[in-house]
Amino acid sequence: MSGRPDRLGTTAGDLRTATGPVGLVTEEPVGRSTAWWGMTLFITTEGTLFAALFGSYFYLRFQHGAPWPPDGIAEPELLLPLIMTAVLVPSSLPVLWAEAGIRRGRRWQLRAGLLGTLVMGGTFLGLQGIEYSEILREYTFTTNVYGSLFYAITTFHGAHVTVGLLMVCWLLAASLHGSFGTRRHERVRVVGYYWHFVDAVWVAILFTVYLSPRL
Amino acid sequence: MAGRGPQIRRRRSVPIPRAVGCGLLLLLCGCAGGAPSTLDPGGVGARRVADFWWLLFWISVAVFVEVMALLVWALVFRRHPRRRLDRSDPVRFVVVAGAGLPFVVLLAVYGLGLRDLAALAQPETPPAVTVEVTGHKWWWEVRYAGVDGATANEIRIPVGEPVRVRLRTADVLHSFWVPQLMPKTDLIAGKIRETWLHAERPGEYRGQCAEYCGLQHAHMAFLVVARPRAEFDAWLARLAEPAPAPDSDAERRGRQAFLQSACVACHTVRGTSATGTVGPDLSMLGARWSLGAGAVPNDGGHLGGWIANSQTVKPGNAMPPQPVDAAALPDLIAYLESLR
Amino acid sequence: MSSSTAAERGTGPDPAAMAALDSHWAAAPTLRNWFATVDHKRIGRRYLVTAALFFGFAGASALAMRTQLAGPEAGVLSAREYNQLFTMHGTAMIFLFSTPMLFGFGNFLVPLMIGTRDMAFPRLNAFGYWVFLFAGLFMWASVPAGAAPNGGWFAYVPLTDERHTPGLHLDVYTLGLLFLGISTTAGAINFIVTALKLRAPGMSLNRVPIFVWAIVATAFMVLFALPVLNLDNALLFLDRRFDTRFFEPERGGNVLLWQHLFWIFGHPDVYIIVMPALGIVSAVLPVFCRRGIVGYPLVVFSIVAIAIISFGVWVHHMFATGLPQLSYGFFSAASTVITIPSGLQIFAWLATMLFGRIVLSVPFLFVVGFLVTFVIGGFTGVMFALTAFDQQTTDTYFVVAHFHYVLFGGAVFPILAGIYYWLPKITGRMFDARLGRWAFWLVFLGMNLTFFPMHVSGLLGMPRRVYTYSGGLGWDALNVLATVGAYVLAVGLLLVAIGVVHALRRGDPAPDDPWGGDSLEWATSSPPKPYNFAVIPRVRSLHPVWDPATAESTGPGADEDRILAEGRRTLFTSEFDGRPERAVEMPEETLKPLVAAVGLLVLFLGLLFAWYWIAAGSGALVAGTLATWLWPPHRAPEEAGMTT
Amino acid sequence: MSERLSPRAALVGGLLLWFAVLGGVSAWAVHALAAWSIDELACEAGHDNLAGFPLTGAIALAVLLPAAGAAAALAASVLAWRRVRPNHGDGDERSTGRAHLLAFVGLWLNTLALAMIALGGVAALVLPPCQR
Repeated sequence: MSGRPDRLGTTAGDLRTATGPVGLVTEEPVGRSTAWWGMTLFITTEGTLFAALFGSYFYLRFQHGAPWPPDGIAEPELLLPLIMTAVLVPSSLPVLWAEAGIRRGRRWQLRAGLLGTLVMGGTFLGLQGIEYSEILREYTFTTNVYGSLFYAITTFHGAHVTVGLLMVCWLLAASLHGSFGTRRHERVRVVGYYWHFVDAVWVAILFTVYLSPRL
Repeated sequence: MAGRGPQIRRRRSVPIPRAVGCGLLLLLCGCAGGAPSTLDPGGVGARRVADFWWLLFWISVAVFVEVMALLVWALVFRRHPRRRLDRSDPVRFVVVAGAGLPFVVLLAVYGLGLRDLAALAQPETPPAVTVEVTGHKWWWEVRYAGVDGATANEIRIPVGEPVRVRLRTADVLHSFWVPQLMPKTDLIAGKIRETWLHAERPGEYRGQCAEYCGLQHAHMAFLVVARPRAEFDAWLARLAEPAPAPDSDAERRGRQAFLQSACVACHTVRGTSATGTVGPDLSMLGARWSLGAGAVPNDGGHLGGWIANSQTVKPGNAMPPQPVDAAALPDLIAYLESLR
Repeated sequence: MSSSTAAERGTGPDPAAMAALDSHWAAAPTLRNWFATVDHKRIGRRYLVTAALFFGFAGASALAMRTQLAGPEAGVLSAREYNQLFTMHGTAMIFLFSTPMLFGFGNFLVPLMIGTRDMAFPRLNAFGYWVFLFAGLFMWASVPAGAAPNGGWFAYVPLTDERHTPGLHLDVYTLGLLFLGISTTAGAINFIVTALKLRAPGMSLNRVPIFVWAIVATAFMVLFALPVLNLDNALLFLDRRFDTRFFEPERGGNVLLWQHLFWIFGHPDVYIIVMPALGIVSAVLPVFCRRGIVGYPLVVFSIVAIAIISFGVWVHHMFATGLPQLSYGFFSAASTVITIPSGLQIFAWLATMLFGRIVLSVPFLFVVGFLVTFVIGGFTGVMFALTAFDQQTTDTYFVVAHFHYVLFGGAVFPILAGIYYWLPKITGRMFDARLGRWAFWLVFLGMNLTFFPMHVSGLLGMPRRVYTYSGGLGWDALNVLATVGAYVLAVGLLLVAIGVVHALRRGDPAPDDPWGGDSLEWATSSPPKPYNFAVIPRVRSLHPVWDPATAESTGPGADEDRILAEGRRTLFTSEFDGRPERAVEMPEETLKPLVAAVGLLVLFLGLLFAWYWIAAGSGALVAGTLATWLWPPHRAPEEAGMTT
Repeated sequence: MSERLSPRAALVGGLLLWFAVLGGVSAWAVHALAAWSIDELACEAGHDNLAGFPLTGAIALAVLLPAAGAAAALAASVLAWRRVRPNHGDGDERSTGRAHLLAFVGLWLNTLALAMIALGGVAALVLPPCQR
């Protein structure tokens, strides 16, 4: 971006202009499409929903008091969730790669990237199914408030992954139809945002549901 | 406390601003006979809030008059204005009148609010008596710590000293409120809440559930009866004793009918085989102020109607209609009324 | 400012361009197009009419309740009926009347005020309306079925759980509000994006009408508040239907969680209702004072401040639940301070009057009625910020009086002012001023007669939500007064409705700008053409219609890039400074929003009656509809940007 | 534009203005959420400390740190408000007008936020943390 040779000098200069009248009147953010704004705001409101859900988790936990998990339920196993993390979080990369591809007009790259995400997301859901089949033997969502929280949070996120995957499928179908190109790929971009959001929420779940009881 | 003397004097003669205030509110708060009025406090907590109210009220009146004066002035003189006001700065007016002055006033009332909040936290002296109140749909179970005995919808307290009230609910949320004694405390399912009452003068203070609790929320009143300490002690001793034995034949027959009926499954009469705990304890039923937590007065006629089919009196309450023989009903009423 | 027509202002490019605009924007008056329309003006009108209908239902419920309460121990309504009616009254007034009504104004006005041709997402807009309509009918249908919600509008657990309230009552509540939430969220996103991207060139943030600021701030509040309510309702539904334990203390759940979540939504919601109404006041009042609003930056600040601080005051609804007093202290502080921005607005309006030249027209009368009542509601509002006083008067008729002064005074009066003010623009007809004045006085007197005595009955210890009360407690006369007031109020509101119908049937044709307004909706015809503006204006000041430079910009010689007659197009501008970016194509009439909304209706009915397979099937239908709705149009590779 | 503006300076300038507008209220939001949740949850659990740290100390931090943040935002908004005057500039009055409005709004918002945090601090001084 700025001139390499005297990096320090430019930084100081940048800071001076940034805090000056010309810098302060910069429009930021600017030039985004309505689709970008629509998806950003939708993610904002969805993010608030998850924040309230996590807040409820901690409220119920601390109002409940020790021990947590209650009623002799063991602390959640970490191995499977960590594998799930390893599958889901990197699944943002193929979307990014796909988007980068279509920006250069490479439809094959778009399709391959989306397919990669589809496979990784599907694997994640499969792993979640395996996890459920194990945990359901120990407790269910009616056992106590901990069970309700565990299943509500993970299922709700799983539903988001499913919706995200449906969106990716839809993109894939549309990309086969031949609608995207260097100039027309807004849909790829915003679906990508949604997918990154779903990933980020999983990281928060990993902390809230799986790691925090061990703190 | 130092405030006690003046407080009592203030009650005897209603000061002029307060009387004007009452007039403005279209009521005679001193003489609104029988009203469980927050403005006719009989206890320390409610008095503090009532005093606070009058302060807030007069501040509001002052600001209201100011705003209305400006509004009316504008409506009268600014429809065909003769002169321009543009030389004065309207924005400065907005900042000073709309933010500056309110901020000062708000700071003051916020501070006073904190003071009252802290004052209501606990009584000045630790209470000697603890009442344990349990909210039910739709009545109040009343017990006293260390006393084996219970009553319902009626709380006796000694006058002139603070009393601790420990609150829990058996089902949904309720709110414990005696307007003349103390602000509300909600009864929270799964938790125990505490408040305190301090009646300054003997009397009966009406209280009512203030949190919507379902079908018969309207009929969930109770009475706080404040009596001198000796009288209270006697009553409390009486509470732990068995119910009085029947005096007359009618009462004896009534007791027989009672003990053979389904009543005993839900109600307790101390000293008899009736030990149900679903409904209110009836050991002192005859002395209570009402039936059905304020639904109807407690007299023979209403009692008969209540026993026969309380669902017509207070629809939805937990007591099913009782198939009592019409001939036996007067005896049953006589017996229950003798329980004092 | 004398009224003048669009023709005098020189609006209008050459006839060929006008014909092209007409052919691209005007939909043929067919039945299909009635259902398929995406025109923000028609959708806005529908919002207004539907919300008014629900207001009528909720008002009738209130009249029935006031009749029951006219005397002690009355038998007009049973406890069962009363509890359903007061719950539906509150729920409908909050969710099905206030917000949709104001969204209706927003829908009609925002694109006009910012000088564009439609909302950013016209089909989403149509979808939002249909969902609102269906959700409203979904909830109201429960009343004749005897299964209406009966837990109070804030539905506290555990009263509302399956054990204490079996039956469909609360399922209607939770599902109905979740269903409606889809509409409100969609509308909020639409408003924000519209206001950010579609403003006329030159309309930088410091030239945005206050009403638009208010709608956008409201929309932001919706985005942050509504998910919390949705979560709360979803958890309650799960508890009721699938035996989860969120609110069950015996299994580790917590009943206060419901209250926290509800009021994190609920308090901002009060401002979600009041804020756009205050925006109406800021639009109407200055016009009849013949000057711009005093302290525009201060009013903008007030709006932003309220939108944010309202999220930090929720615990003042829980002052009697026995939390630590220090927690109360924090929320008491914010609840006290939030008065300051409201006070600033009041004094900004007063100053506008004092430094202006007042024209006492019917809309202005309602604004005056608003000022008087809202100020009173503000005083009691401060009182409720103070914990000790709150604990004494919460859940009594004092709080009923308070929030009716805030919501009737703060929202209904401005709404009525808005109806009279924009009726000429919406319908193209003038109303009868004499009828309007009668309506005002009846509404004003009736409102105060109904709600003022409630302050007193509350102070005298009358709790709210009681279906009856004992005589001799000092409450009897006050209740008679309130009931009489309710009937007076009803007559006044009926006169408003008659006035609207009369204007539609017999009213004189309205000029384009009957009041000499300052915002852009007055710069086009009454009612506006489907494309709103033949030439998108170039804005040069805060009061574009009072500003000759803006008027000139729509005259002859307007740049072609603001006429955009080829295709159904409008202009994107930059988010904050309103620099022109590019022309965009707008969508045409489509039935897909309606199909998707019907699918959602079936989905929610399926959930309500536990027909889960039907719910799943209609869910698939909704997903399929959305997939075709958003399907990218087919483009040749070169057009899409494929070089290879 | 009279002054050359690198993309990075533009980004920093734009974001700085947003900090000047929303910094104070964000700090207040942190204060309200932290102070309330520490207080309610710790007291409900019957603790007077938070993992060994005294509760009053934790609450004091939840007052003082946000107060510092709000003060910084206030300083930024004053700076922006003084530097961006509608007639200050380079002919582009619509941007300066917009930025000036935002700085003004920020100035008031930050003041209000600071007042709320301070009043919360007063409450923390007056009331013991777990008194009901």
